Amino acid sequence: MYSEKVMDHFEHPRNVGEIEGASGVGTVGNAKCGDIMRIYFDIDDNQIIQDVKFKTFGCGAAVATSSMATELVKGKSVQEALEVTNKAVMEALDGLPPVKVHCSLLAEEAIHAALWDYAQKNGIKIEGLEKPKSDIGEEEVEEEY
Amino acid sequence: MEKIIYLDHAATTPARPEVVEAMMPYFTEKFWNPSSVYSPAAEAKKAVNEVRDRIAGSLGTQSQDIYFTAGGSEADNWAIKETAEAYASKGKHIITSKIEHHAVLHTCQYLERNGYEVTYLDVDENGYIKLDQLKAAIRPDTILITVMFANNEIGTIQPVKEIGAIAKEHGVLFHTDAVQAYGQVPINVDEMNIDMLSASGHKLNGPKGIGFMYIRKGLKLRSFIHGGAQERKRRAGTENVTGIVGLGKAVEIAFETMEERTAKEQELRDYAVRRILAEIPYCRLNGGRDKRLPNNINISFQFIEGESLLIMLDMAGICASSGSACTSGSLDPSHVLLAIGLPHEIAHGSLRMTLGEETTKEDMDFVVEKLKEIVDKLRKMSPLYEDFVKKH
Amino acid sequence: MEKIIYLDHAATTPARPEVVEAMMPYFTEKFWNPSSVYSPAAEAKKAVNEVRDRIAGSLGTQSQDIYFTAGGSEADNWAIKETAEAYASKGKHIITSKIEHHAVLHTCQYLERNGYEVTYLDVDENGYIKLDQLKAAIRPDTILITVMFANNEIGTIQPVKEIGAIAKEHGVLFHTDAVQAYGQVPINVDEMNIDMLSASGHKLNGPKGIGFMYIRKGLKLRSFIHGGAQERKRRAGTENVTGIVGLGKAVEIAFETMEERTAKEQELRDYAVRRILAEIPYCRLNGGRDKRLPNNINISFQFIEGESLLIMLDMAGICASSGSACTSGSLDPSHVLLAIGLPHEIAHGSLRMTLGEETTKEDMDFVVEKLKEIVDKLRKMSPLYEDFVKKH
Ligand SMILES: Cc1ncc(COP(=O)(O)O)c(C=O)c1O
Ligand SMILES: Cc1ncc(COP(=O)(O)O)c(C=O)c1O
Ligand code: FES
Ligand code: FES
Repeated sequence: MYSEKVMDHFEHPRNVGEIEGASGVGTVGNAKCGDIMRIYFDIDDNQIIQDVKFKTFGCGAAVATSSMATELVKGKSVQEALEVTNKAVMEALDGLPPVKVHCSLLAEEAIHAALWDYAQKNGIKIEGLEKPKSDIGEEEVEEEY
Repeated sequence: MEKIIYLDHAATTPARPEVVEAMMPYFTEKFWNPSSVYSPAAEAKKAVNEVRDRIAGSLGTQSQDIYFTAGGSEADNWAIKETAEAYASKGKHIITSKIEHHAVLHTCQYLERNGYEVTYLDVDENGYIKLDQLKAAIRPDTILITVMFANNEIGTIQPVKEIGAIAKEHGVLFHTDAVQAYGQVPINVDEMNIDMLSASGHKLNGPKGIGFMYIRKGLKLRSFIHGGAQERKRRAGTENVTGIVGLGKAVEIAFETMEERTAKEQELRDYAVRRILAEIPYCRLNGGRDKRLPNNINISFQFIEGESLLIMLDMAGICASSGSACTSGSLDPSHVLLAIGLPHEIAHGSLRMTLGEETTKEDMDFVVEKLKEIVDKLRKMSPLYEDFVKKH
Repeated sequence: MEKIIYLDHAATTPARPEVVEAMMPYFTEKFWNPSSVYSPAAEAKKAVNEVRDRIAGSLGTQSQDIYFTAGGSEADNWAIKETAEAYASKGKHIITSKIEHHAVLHTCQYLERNGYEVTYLDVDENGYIKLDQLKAAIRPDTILITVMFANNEIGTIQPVKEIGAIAKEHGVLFHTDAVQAYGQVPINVDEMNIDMLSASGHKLNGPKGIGFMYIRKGLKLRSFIHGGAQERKRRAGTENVTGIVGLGKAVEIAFETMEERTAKEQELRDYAVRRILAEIPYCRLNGGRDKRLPNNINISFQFIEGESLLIMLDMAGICASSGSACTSGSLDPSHVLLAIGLPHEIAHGSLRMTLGEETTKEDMDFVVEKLKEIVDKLRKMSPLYEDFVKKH
């Protein structure tokens, strides 16, 4: 069902854990399946993401996308992190099965939520970042007969 | 590949070698159409009817009440849709439970779209329906009660005899989906007042694509699949002779070995459950305690999600499931676990392991050890567990 | 026992050894439920989808349009009943022919009891429907044309491409029961504008209990068997993996060998027909002349009755039939033979012989000799023949 990359990130997830006194923390839930992801950022004064950790209660795809997303944002600027879309994460994982596309949104939204938290705490505005919803859903229509 | 421990016998079972052996001659030599008039074909017909006799015997009824189908789903659809049609003049109300298999639930929903009314009985925290609620639900226009014999996810065995008695007393027909129960627990359709019963071959080490329905003599039920005059004009289609012969062998062995086999499974089941509950914190056993399928384990592990658990078990060579196989791929948590009152996120983190006769104590010890590791690993990455630990 | 000459391949065929061999691993080793999430199950799923690809390829369409069923009857019921339901808001009129298999006819009659109107097209003396009559029968409320590809009794192959064109032109769906034609003659669902097509494994040296339906993409057709999410949510029930794999092997071989095999059958068929018509008086060939199944012989012998003929052939080790196997046991003469205009008593005295690839010229010579003896013997005891002889 899953690509080798997905299985690798699932079996050996990178950056699992917490950051004490993180610069930003975001937790989002997926309305579609009830799964939850939390992301922690340690961001320095130059707005560079020095460290990132995550925790996920979710399926294989959720775990793997979380792991991959943290790798993609680590060492990046806040602005660059914002560009890490669910599509980019999926591509980096060699794709996901169609029913699992929504899982990748969890990571994208969690990044946004953590960045928002960081921006709020520091009273700054990040260009292009909107207040994230706590529950994400999506309009993907499944084939039904 | 390393050894595989298969703990998903409720999804499907391997056909026994004896079953395959019994089928073999009917593929290539005795391939006859049982309805043909020339004499060799009589052998195929005889083989089919011997299986019919055997199944009838296993249920305490006559051969003429057994009709072969392509499986459990077809039998469920047939029983429910054709009862609805045949008895529509009496009424259009059907009673079922909230924890039925989708073959029953989706068929009931189909009937609802077509002018029927369906009452979905609640179940208690162990999955038993409440007989009082059943009695109260019966109306003058109730034509059918369809309640499964044993649940495929949590193993709960319903008080079928009591349900049958209530149905009989009120003059309502009683169908039971016995796909999980047949061959695992003794069933007598007369003593239990069962009017229709569905079963499927591949759940009892028989072949896939074959099942049967018991229909009590005298019921007005007509065909669901129309066409040729097979199965006493009630189920059209060239008889699946090989499938039927395989089913017959599987039934023979399942009933011969039932007592010993299920006693062993039950012991292993209880042993594994005891170890898991004792050695892994924050988990609960789902399903019936005393009246439960001998091979069914269903446990919820708090703070972790089912699919991740299954994949990690798979990596360790362990095949298990979190709901019924035919809904895997669906994102909703099991309707059965929600019906017994589990919150959404706990229902999500549950594991079904269904044992088979080849399962050993060593297998279960290995599984418990792996489970401990995996649950620990998954909890360490669970935000829910983090919150829980911080709060306590 | 002496050698048996099997000339009833339209009733059923032996599974090829290669078919059985292909199935074997899926009974006991790769017995997995294809819907399960653990990795070994992917093998079962892959096997199922490879067969889907192969069948789609054989019809010139995509895999996603192929749905596995338990056989031809289920596919026919599904196509007709669910088209009726899905398109009821457009209309409740269906067009079929008088010579359909009972799986189609009885399903149409069922719909007639449920508020639908059905036009049964006549056929000419060779069994072809009349395209003019078809066009004239189409009404604004016509939702479905269901005409079989090739007839199981008399072998007549309908002008399917022309029917498809007419259906398309009038915006009516077209279903064809290709149970006898699939694997015998080339079929392309796009070129022929076929919207739905039924087929059955055991007619092409595959296993019994498995078949498929092609459903053109975009049709609103829902499930006939409700339940689990198998077959893209359109046909519930644990996949009959062994049956599907066997069907796949049978399809592979049937299409590889089609040209050579059917050329040989056709030659033998024509040879036997020529001999019978030349050497036995008062008999006629029924069914299409040019467009005819390569393996079908159907001949009426005046003054004699079919069952007696079959029994005597059986005594000589020859398996043949007088109508479709699934109506044997019925005392009515074949509706197909009546529809092509045969009088009752002649329809009664007809013989169907359907050849297979293993049939030899020696077999057919033997059969013709036996037929001559038997027909002679039966006529000698026939009062009809006595009257006839006296009159002439
Ligand atoms: C033309 C035709 N349609 C449908 C069927 C039914 O197929 P099955 O017996 O596989 O259900 C048959 C054969 O029995 C047939 O010859
Ligand atoms: C309780 C129950 N009913 C019905 C079915 C459907 O049986 P089948 O898949 O053989 O059609 C199953 C298994 O899938 C089941 O567990
Ligand atoms: S199913 Fe919920 S995140 Fe994948
Ligand atoms: S005399 Fe026997 S069927 Fe007519």
